[in-house]
Amino acid sequence: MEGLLWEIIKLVIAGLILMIISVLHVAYLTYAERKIVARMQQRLGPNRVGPRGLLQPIADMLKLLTKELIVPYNVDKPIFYLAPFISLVCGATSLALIPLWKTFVLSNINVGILFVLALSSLSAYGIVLSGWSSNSRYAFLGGIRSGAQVISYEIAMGISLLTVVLMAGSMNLQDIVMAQVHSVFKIYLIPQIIAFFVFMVSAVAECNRTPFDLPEAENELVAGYFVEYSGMRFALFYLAEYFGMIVMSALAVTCFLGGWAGPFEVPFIPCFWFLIKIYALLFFYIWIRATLPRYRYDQLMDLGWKILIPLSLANLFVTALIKLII
Amino acid sequence: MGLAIEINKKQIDEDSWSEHFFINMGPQHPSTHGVLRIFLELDGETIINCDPIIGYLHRGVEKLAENLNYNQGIVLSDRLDYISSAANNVAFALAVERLMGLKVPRRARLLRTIVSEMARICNHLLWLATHALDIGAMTVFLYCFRDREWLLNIFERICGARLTHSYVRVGGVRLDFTSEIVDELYKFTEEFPSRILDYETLIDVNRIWLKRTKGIAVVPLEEAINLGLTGPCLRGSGIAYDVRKYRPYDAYDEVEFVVPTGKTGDTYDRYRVRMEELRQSNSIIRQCLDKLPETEGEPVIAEGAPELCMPEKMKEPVPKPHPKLGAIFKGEPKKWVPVGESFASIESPKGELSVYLVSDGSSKPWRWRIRTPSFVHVSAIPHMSKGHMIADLVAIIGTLDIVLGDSDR
Amino acid sequence: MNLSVEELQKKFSSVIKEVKRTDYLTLICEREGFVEFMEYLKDNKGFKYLIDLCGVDYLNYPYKDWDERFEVVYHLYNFEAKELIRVKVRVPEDDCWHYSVTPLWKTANWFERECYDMFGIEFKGHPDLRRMLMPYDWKGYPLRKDYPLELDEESEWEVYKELKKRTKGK
Amino acid sequence: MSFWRKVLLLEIVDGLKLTFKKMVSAKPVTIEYYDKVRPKPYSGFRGRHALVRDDKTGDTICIGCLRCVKVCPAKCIHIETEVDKAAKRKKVVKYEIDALRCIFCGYCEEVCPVNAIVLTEWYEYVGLTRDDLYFDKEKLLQNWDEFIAQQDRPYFNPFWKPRGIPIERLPKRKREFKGV
Repeated sequence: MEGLLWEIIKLVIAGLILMIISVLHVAYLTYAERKIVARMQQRLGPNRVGPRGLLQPIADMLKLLTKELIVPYNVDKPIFYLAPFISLVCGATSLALIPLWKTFVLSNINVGILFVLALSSLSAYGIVLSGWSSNSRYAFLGGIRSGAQVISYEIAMGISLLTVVLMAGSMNLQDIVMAQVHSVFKIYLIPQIIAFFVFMVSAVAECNRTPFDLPEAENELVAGYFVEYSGMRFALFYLAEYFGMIVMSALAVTCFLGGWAGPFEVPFIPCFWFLIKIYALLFFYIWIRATLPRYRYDQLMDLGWKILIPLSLANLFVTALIKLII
Repeated sequence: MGLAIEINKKQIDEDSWSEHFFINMGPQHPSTHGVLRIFLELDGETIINCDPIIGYLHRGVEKLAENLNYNQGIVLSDRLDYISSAANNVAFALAVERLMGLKVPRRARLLRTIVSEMARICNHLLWLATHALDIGAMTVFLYCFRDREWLLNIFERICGARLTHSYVRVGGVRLDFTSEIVDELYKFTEEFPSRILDYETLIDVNRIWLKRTKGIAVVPLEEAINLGLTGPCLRGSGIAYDVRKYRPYDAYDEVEFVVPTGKTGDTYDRYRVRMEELRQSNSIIRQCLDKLPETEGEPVIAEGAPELCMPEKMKEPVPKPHPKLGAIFKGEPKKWVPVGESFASIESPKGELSVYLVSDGSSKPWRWRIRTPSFVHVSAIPHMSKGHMIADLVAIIGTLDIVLGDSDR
Repeated sequence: MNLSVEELQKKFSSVIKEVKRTDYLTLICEREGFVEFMEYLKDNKGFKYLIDLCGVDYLNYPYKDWDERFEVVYHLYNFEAKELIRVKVRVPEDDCWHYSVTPLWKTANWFERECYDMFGIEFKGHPDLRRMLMPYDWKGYPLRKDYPLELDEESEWEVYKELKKRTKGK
Repeated sequence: MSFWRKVLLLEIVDGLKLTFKKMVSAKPVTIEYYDKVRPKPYSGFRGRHALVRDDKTGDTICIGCLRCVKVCPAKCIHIETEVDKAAKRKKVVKYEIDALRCIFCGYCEEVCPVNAIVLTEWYEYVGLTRDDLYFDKEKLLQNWDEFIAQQDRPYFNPFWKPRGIPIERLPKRKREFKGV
């Protein structure tokens, strides 16, 4: 009984720490994005609030918290209220499964990858429902686009992760990291470069980021599914998107880049390599946002069904074949 | 509110709730480039029908111009296509000059050419910026604005305003250039071609850009002529019709330049035509600058050009035969311009901008008709967008390069 | 000049009323048979491009030597010969209509709509003749010379009047 | 070649390279207006209106010829004059400019025969009410004082005597004008 209580307290504390750290990360990810994109476009970016604009995310948060929550007249109220939460919760829960360190993983379950995939597809419900319940034509189109997009990219992503599972022989994320450490190349990126490519592209599509940001394409659908949201509920969607980015890059790091393992151990800073890798991937997300134009809805589907899925299937087949021979 | 009722009524009337989807794009929408409203009938995301509705920016310029005199009219022409107001000024001034038979000094003609080409670069940069942003390339937008800012600064030096220049006046221009402006322009023309490369690296061969622009809104040549498309939109379909070559005005007969054309008439071709025009404009400015020293010291306004102040009731003494005194001088209303009509068109950055003037001899035009390229281009949207998707509609609006101030007048 | 005016006059003697040479060749035509004449110009004479179509109101024009109040002015262009001509049709006030050339040029569609909107000249055969720049329920035709520059309060636009009433109440 | 370009996404890599290069090396072009940079407009910028104050009399040098009223396309200038019987000349009693109507074309300063009105290079002006931007004569003279305090004397506005306009087209006072 003592032991169980202690376990629960430990879990809650660890969860809290993880939550605070990840929320801070999300906050400063928005800052980093604005700053980096600004520099790439020869602008300055936020520089008014605090030194070099470092307090900008906090100011934004305060502003969004204090803003009026506008509920349009004809919306489907329960669903309208619920949708941002679905989006955020499903986006953020996956973090609990990511092994940040040898000993630090909130819930080390054996179906880790499946669970992460399930949650990330569930978070599309938030978008679809918000699009539907807003009772706005633009939001509706955004919701439909999102549904189609998530469905088609989920498959490619799942298949590319399947190759990793095949190589590691486990669905437990911790085990996958260990298997990578013991493998020949130390990371799965080198043998599974195609799977990594497919995974990254579909991860960008999953997070609705440029060049696949069709559901919220601001130049066509104004803001897509969250066009009717304001204040904190809008902020929740925003948070969900950035949580999604973090989760997807964490998953990529765990499955392809060797997780927390690095060439040497850095003393006093646990999960140093994990963070470095995750930052690099997040930078990549921001980088392509600053560079690429946006796909069209049907071209996006083409890319998903005609290129990524066959590519990942072929990759899976070859991997399985090699695995069989060796 | 009225609109929602309209839409709902249409749906109820047709009794086809499951069939088509009606959406109202604009008048407030990020990528309709102003207050254009497009009423769309969609099947999924495919456009079945579309009806552009304009008039939200109608200011009655033609009516106003009938109540202002010729020099004041130039100020109105600034506000038509506010992206390239220098070109509009030229069109209006040309029409009045042709009516009056003024001979504009060579220096003024060179200056006008420089200014209208600068306006063309400004306009194409803004077009590229917004077109790229509509398709999602955010960085090109800011690079274009960076360079446009430089040109606007030069404009500020030339005439003291950045957007509504009113630099041209009937019979010439208002101010001469200074040597600093010429130096700055030289610097710009040297630097600018390398800036174009920046934009082209980002989008020119990018596969997403190609997918979004190739084969979108294809207008065959015959149809383009029938639709009345002008400027780069017409040249993208494969005809080298350019007013600067076909009916030269100002100093365009002195400079050498190529009129770029496309082949298929899709969005990508129009994009290429405009990018090429940026380079050509750059070289035209360069050539004109080289010619400027030859005309050093010439006046910039024609002899006999009307004063800025054209009072309506001014009377001129006219000799009248008198039985006893031989002749007496009687005040007659002054004839500011000859009675008649004139037509002048220029190649404005967006297309052919033509002005049709009817005068009754007073200081005010009897009728000032402006045929603006944007107006014609907006009318072409329904023909070009049928069967495409919403995302393409945004690209089509971008590629037509419309400004609603220009089309609504 | 590849266009022989004499030939045209012979062929369309009933249509062409007057030929003037001002800055460009100007043909003043009759309403009847006008569309056939334009079609001939477009298909046989190469004037494929309709640059402009506009109306002009000549109410109380001091130098007028004709009766009709309105004029519809067409500017046509021939790419091959680099030739521009102006074609005019005079429309009387009490019989204020004209034939539409929209079947020939799609671009004429909006020009004619605008002309209708501004001068009240109706175009027969136009597929979709409704107001364009002014609101649907606007009264009067603004570019007519007898339309005042500033409206008095009574004749203002109904919607605007309503709006003013509503905002004043608050 | 083009096949490999296509497979390896080289054209996208080129774009990525460009943006990365800009991030590392290019300087931001943002002007940090107000606290760090206050850009000085070029000579001839058409900004806030002012009436030139005559240093001797302390009043405007406007002679009330109404040419600016006639040339103004926006009809935003209102002048009232009366004849000063003692000095036997016209006196300007009222000179008002509605800056909210003004379109800053600069025609008024160009036609003024004595260079009394000027669109100064002062661009930082706001009004909290409509009345703040309705400049009467006092306000216009005050605008001039504020403006000229920051300028080198003699001040000369290019629109007073436009470059390249033949001298015989200008009125007499403008021909000899050197600046104030």
